[in-house]
Amino acid sequence: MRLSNGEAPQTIVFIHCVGSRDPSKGFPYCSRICCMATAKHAVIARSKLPDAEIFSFYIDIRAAGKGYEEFVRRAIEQEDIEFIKGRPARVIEKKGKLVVRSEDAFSGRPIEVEADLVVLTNGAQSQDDAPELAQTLGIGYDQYGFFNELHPKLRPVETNKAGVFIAGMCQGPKDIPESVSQASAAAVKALQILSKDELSREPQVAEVNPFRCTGCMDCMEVCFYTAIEEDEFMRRKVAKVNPGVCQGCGACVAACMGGALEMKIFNDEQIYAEITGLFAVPKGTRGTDGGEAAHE
Amino acid sequence: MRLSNGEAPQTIVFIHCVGSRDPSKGFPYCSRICCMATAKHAVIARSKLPDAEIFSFYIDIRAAGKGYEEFVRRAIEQEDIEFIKGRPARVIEKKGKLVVRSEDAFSGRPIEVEADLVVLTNGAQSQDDAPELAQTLGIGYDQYGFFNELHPKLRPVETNKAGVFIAGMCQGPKDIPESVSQASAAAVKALQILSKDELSREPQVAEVNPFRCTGCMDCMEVCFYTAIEEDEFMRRKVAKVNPGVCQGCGACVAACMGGALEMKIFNDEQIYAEITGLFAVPKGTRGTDGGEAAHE
Amino acid sequence: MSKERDRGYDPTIVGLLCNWCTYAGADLAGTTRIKHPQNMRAIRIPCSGRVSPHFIFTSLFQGADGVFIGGCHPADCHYTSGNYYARRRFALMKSLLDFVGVEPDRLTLEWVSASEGDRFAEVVTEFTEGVKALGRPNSLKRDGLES
Amino acid sequence: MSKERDRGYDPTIVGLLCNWCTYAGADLAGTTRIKHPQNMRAIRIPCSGRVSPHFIFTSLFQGADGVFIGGCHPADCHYTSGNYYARRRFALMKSLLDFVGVEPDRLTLEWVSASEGDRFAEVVTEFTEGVKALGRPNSLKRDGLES
Repeated sequence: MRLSNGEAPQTIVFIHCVGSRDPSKGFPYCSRICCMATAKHAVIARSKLPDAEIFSFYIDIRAAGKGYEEFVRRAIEQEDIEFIKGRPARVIEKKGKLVVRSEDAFSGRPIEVEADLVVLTNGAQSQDDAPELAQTLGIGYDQYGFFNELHPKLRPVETNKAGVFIAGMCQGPKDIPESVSQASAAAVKALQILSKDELSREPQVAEVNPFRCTGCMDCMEVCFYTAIEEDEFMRRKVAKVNPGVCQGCGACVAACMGGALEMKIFNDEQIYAEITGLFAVPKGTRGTDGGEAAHE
Repeated sequence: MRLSNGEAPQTIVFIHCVGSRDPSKGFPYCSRICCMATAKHAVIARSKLPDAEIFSFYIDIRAAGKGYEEFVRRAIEQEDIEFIKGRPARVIEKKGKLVVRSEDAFSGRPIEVEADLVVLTNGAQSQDDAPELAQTLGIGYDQYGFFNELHPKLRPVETNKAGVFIAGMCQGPKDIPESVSQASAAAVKALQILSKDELSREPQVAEVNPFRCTGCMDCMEVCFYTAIEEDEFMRRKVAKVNPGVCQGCGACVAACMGGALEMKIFNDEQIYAEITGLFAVPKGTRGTDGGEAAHE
Repeated sequence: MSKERDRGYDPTIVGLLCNWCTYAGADLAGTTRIKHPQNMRAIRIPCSGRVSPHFIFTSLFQGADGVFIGGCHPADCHYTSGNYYARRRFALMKSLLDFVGVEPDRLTLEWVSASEGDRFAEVVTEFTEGVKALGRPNSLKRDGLES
Repeated sequence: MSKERDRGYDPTIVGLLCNWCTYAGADLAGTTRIKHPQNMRAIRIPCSGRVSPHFIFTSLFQGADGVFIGGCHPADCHYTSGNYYARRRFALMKSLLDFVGVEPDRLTLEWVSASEGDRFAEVVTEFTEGVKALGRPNSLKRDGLES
């Protein structure tokens, strides 16, 4: 906790959300972990420098984990860290001091702090080469380079590629307990595959009839799971489904113009039978709001 | 979205942090999920009632998950939900309306909204019988009835009792993606035990020498893991360690006045040898800051 | 359409409902007893992206007065992008129906999540009313294109 | 203590360091090259709660000038409560040392987390300076209590 000049700082300013929650900078997302990290650093600074003035400029105090709210309250009430709601407009060097200019959102008035040390709480970003890795693995990623989970609520550690799992910050900013939970969760998902001698799948997968396939590969285009690859059949290019990767959505079946693809459940024949069956039901047993009027 | 009188509300007020972040009410903790739940409800209300005025009184907007910040921003900017920083002091019924009185923290001025519908965002609480369940299982819980994880960062789904795991809200307020991750994490922890024919343990566990044990059970007092139970040996009460539950901390060994307890790793003999060994090292090889001065 | 011809008209609608959202939303509408017309017959499909144009034509050939496709909200698709394919095909099908002389409004695509029982009832009611207003179809079946 | 007797006094300190925090903190101090006196010899223990009074006496009997116990910060104990037991025993040991004629300041208990390499250096420096200031011990060993 020393400045470059070797003196202990008497006034310390922490600035939250530098490069996060800022659409104008291209980083609209919240970096999630910084509020608590800053609070911790401020409390540590206090323990080293009992007489320093310590400020923390924030937009919202996001202390939403177990014991987090209590920690921030202690920082404010017992450790005398002054939290100021405001987003500093600029920091200017003046006579060896760093002048932090902001608005105090509560009073609406400008506020200026002459600091010896300014700590910028940078937003978390994905690795620069994250998209490259994602493309290599064939998994989805968002415009910020964070990998996509299969479902935001129900499949937090799976990806659109069966057998590839994600945990921690690569998916988006998150704290240690969450990352550890996700790591264990990813482990169990991997175990589900590895613990068996044979990979057992829901039978709901697509299958190519190579006699019918024209090799147009339209199916490959629509497969989000990259479960379809090129194959050769009787010296012709045909599509082939990897049943270990296929998730059984049926997009390829609907996309196939030649009727060469079929699903093992929800197949065309089954669905045609259901549709036809609807109109074969005797009148009067079809339970409508009004009366049953024949119109065939 | 109808009031009891059957009319569509024209003014809706959401109030955050009702019974949370409020030490005076005995609930100092943040309920974590309500900011986003409220934002979602407000957006749904907007889709039903395009012309309604919708307010949301908050302390901090805690939108710290993936896509959460973006969602709240959309609610404010596109869905015209008015977020007001302030904690309403009271809600009064007046001529069929609910008058919400608060302070607008930004202006410092009092604000009054005549609402047709007031939605209280209640803080999440543990189940009433959670302590009872925790006592039955022998796991820790906090003053709010939330179960204790073994380590807040590194062991988020384990408890102090080997073989008992926790996931989701029973540990503290958390959202669906976190709960799902924890559930999978708990599954893998359980699998670690169940996937083996024999329970294999780190050898670092305590062991009682029943000949020496006086049955004072001081060791049981200090065992956080409830790994020590009463046993009988030669018609005397003695302590017994369950090696499947013992975590190897050694607290019991240090507490045993009679030297009846020993650890299988880090045992007394090993540690004495280490201490003695320190003083058997030839002088000059001990690498100190200053010169090596003999003082034995 | 003559009023005479449409008297007592009670259309039959084929519902092709995504297993993960609309089908569950229909269930919820039922369990929470939200009223809606009962003209639709639900057929469960894995994803709105599974809906082949053939299903729509088969339904109309068989005598359906309308076809309702229910999928997950944008970005919520269980299979990530099936609903986008459905949306693209839906637009094409609308033109195609128009081309073959079937009112495009006899086909709809709606996003209904598993928790939106009320929304399910709402969109089904709306579509049913719409089909009723169109009256008896100049249907593919009646015109002898198939049977 | 006479200055003569304490000339060139370079005390030996036994460090009983919790595996999960202080021991790792000592590692970190090393890898990040934070300077501190090298008088302390580290012995890894599973938890500060494992420290039996015997370890302290054995160290002093063997000729240690000080005993340093390093544990996890309150509430951070890997074993949840071992550091609290250590703290309680530490208070008792202080009195006991005083009773048997050893300066209580030759024993310390410090909380150092695995990430606090700088803090490790700081508290070790402070303790080493303190022991140096006490001078050569009227030690248990020299008084012939053991050897």
